[in-house]
Amino acid sequence: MPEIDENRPLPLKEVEQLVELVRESGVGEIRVRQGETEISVRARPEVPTTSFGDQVASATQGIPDVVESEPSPETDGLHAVRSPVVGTFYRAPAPGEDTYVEVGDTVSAGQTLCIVEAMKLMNEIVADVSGEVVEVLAENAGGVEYDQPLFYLRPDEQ
Amino acid sequence: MPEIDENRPLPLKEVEQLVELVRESGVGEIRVRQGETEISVRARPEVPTTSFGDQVASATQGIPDVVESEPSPETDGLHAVRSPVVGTFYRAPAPGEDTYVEVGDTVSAGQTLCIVEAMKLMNEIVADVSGEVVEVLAENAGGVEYDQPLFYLRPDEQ
Amino acid sequence: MIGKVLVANRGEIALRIIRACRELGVRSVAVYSTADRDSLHHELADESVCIGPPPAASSYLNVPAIISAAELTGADAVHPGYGFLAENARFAEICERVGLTFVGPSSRTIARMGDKAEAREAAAEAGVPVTPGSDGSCESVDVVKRVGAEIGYPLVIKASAGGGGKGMRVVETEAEVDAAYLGASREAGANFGDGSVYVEKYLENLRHVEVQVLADSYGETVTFPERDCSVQRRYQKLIEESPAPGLPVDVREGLMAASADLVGSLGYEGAGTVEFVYADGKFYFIEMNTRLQVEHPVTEMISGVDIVAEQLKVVSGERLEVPEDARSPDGHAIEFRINAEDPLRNFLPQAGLVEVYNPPGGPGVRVDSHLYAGYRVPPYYDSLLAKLIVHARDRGSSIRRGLRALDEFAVSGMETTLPLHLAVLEDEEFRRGGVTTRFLADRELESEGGLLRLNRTSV
Amino acid sequence: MIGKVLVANRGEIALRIIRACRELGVRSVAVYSTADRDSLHHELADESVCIGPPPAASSYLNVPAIISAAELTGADAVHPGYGFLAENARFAEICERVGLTFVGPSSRTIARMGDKAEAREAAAEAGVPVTPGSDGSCESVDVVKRVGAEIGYPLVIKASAGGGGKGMRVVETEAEVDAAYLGASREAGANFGDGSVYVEKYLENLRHVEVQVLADSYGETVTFPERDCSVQRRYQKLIEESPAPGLPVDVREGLMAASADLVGSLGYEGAGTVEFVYADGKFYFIEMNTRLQVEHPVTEMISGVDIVAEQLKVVSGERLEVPEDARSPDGHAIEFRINAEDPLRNFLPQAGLVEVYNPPGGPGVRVDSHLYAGYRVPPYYDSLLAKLIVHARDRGSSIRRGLRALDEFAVSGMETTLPLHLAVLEDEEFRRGGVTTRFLADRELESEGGLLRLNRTSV
Repeated sequence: MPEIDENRPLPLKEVEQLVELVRESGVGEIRVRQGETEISVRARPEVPTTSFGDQVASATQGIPDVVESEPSPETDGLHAVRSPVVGTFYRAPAPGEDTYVEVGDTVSAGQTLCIVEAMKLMNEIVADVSGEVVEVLAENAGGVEYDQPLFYLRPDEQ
Repeated sequence: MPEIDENRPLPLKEVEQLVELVRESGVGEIRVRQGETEISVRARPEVPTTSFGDQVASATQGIPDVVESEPSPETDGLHAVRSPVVGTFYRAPAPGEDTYVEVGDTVSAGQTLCIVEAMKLMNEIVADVSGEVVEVLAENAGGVEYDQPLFYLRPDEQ
Repeated sequence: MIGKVLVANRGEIALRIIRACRELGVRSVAVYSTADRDSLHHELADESVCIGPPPAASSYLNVPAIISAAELTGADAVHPGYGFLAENARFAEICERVGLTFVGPSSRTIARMGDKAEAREAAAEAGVPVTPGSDGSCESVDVVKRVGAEIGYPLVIKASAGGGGKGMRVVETEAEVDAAYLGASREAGANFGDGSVYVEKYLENLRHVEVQVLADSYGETVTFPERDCSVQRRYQKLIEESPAPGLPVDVREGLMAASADLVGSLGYEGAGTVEFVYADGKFYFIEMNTRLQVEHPVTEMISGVDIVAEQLKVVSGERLEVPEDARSPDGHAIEFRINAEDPLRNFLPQAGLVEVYNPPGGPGVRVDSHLYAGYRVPPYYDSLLAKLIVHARDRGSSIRRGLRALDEFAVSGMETTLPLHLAVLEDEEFRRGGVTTRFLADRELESEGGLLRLNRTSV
Repeated sequence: MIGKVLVANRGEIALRIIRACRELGVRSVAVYSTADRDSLHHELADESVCIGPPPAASSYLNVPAIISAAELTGADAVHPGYGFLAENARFAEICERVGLTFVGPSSRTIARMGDKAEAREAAAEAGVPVTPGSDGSCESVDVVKRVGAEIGYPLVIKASAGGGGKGMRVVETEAEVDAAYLGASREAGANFGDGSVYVEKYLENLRHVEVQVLADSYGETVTFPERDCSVQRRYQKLIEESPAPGLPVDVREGLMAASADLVGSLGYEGAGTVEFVYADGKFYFIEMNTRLQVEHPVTEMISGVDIVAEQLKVVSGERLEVPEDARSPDGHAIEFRINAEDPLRNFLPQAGLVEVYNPPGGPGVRVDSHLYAGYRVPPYYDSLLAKLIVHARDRGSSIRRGLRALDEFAVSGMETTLPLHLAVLEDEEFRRGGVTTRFLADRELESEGGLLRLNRTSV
């Protein structure tokens, strides 16, 4: 328990100095504590904004995967080809063979881009638009989830 | 637990100084604590957002008094005289005697409006502004809470 | 101990399993549909894999996706929870084949108990009383009539592969048998791909009681004091309690012994529930659920045993750790299923944004729920939002604690069964204890001053 | 049974009492300051009265306002909770005088145990071991020196009217006595209006253990297995558990018997706690708290007894209802105090808006809290936001359950002690059990990858 001296006067001079500091600096709040003395000066509050995602992230300590890094949005007119199944991603038909596509290749709709293997079944994933392969988003022989983006294509101008 | 000396006077002078400081400086809040003394002065708040009361009302079935009917706001320039203590509200000095005031009366600042009895002590509640008694909000011989509005006055034009 | 468990489920039961894993130091893998991206089971598991689009058939029932997710994450066991794939013998068999430990009994046992007619036979062979009726399935109308002549009417025709009231017909006289047989058989075929039916004496004024069992691979079987699940709506349990109010001790002992006999004769491993009907001092086996049940916490509260942890120990080849005193009830527990359903509009399912969520706390209160304020209840899955379980020294205190906790339970954004539960707890017959499965059917819900009340409609 | 209880407190303990009232069918009256207009105790009580402005001295310590509120609402009893007026003998006396039942022992007993030197004497008279030291207060420096010559140094000088470390000085040698006596006496005078001090042998490496007691007006006294509250920061308890890890059974029996002797000799009625220090196989009385304590749920979890309900029964003139088996621990329970304090900034108190609030659920988890999402923690009162209590079959399982539940506990909007508790549970010495009250003082908190860790700084 803190020890208390109730006879000391309130530090009004210091308060005035802090008020001045808040006003001049533009900061939101200053708090000072020294022993049993505590001073807090707050600027007029701004309008608060809240988003649930952020809140949970800061709220649940120790949960490693709470902050999902969402796949980057399809900005700049890019088109994502996503995995229709859970499985293992392969860029080539078989080990040692050439990859189906590389970054910079131009592909046409219906062309095979990769294989996702699930339960010994080889699922060929095809381009659903024609265009240029801009980025390969999954690692060869790595696992992919349902709906996970595998490639970014830049669709042809139509 | 610390025992509290309830007989010491409140540091009203310091409060006044802090109030002045908040008003002049335009900051939102000042808090000072020293030992068992704590003073907090806050500027008038901005427009309030959602109120929890409403949410709970719809959410918790079966709790009879969840929906507190808040005292009506001081609209139309009315001034509320509130109870400074918990106690029993009396409109007259003694049973059978005349009431201190009636609706329509004009009262001057400092004039007694009613009594709130607490622990056998008769607390005379006085008007803090001059004006006309517009409404009596509490029932004679009924209980009143701290801060409960007792009268609406229409202050004199100044 | 197994090292990593894939939880092939969602909602509160997925959380329940993830919690047990974490407390045992076992890693957990959540699987989720795209409708459950913001779900707590996905947030709280050690790893998670998106397995498909919202419809359950493409996600939580999607066997290849779930097996692939287990392989990708290196899980060595799969816990199916309840519902979805929990009693799917084919899924259990596939797990066995690919070397994944299925948290449950063998696929053979699941298949055997999944056929209700066969389960009746297994129970009868183990010396467990079964409702008078046919031996196994009835191949023709004539068999039904022969049984009817023997044991008397009314009878009930039931689908062998069934459950939940589908393919079921009550027959009052022999004249009704032909039409009922045809109807039940057709409905069973349409629902379960198997039109075979069996027949039982139709018992009225009965109570639903059931016995939780746990068995390990060393031949040890534990049976727990019975749960009473008679407060049902259309065969869906709403309130479960343990022990059953007013049940004589010798009946309890009989139920526990009969369940142990059946489980022993099956060479059962893991958790399961043997279900009975009880009327006039006698009980009859109806079916066995070869999985964890929604209402398992009721037994956990009065026994102190963590049933999910014991499931995981059993599949890890460990021995059950159940103290002797867990076999007699410590106090009384009641579970309330808080469903997203509107009791005043024929239990219309609700979905949408949970605006306020504040569960009750304090002594003797347990809440199992995947909700949080800001969660959006998807319209694709079952309506269970939360289970509130209360525990106190006796049934009267439990009921009062239930009233207190239900009253505190704040959920807004949709209608729920919370006010229905409050109404049940205020019902005099429920308070006396020992209501039958007709309890809710015999009553009407009435709205009165913002609260609900049950009014008896038939006598 | 009393009919209506005014709850002279706020926060989680006010909720705790309101819950007990509701379960017993007793009406409850909340009192609240204008800072607590949106508080749950005000929402959940049957009635409520605003008693004053935010400062505690004008509201929760405002005796006339509280007595008036009791009179206005027709309450026939006042439950003070802990803190505020709970050990204020004058308040208890006023209640007695105006005919209000004070839920606690008589004002005489409160006053007697409130004087620490007198409490020591009462304990010694009852045959309870007290730390070697002075008989009652020390009138002069010479008395202190005489005691020092007798029992040896180091000594500790303490304020008779004190508590919480105020007016306390540790003295290593006789040369230091004069200055320390003067300092302690002055500080005691300034803080408690009473400069008298007493002296005890200063024990190091000690554990704080305490015994919950309940006594009724028929002379029945129940003592419960001890709680260990050694994890403290500046005399503030942070974690409490029961039973105390590794405590020999004969020590437990000794503690319980000593507490029963003291309580019996006082003619005590109601709930109370007898506090001891424990070192090297021996225990010594330090003080008795004549009220409900923050950590009472730990005992409730391992005994199944509702201590607040028993308090209300006792003041209603009923007999205690505590089954015989409640006197031996059923499993192990740990309580974590979740405070609005920033562990990384010297436990700076926090206030403000609770943005997210989602307490943990599942088996063996109890949460006592007045929080909800959207609640604004006022800056005027103590920093306790929530108590998390976990219960499992043994200490190891309790710790794992604690880790799981703390990890799930979502509070945002301010810093809390949640990460500190996780760090304590990861500490090897804590896991081994039996740490002393220097546990936290001997360690530094370090932030590592978003988590906190404790590092030992002294050996």
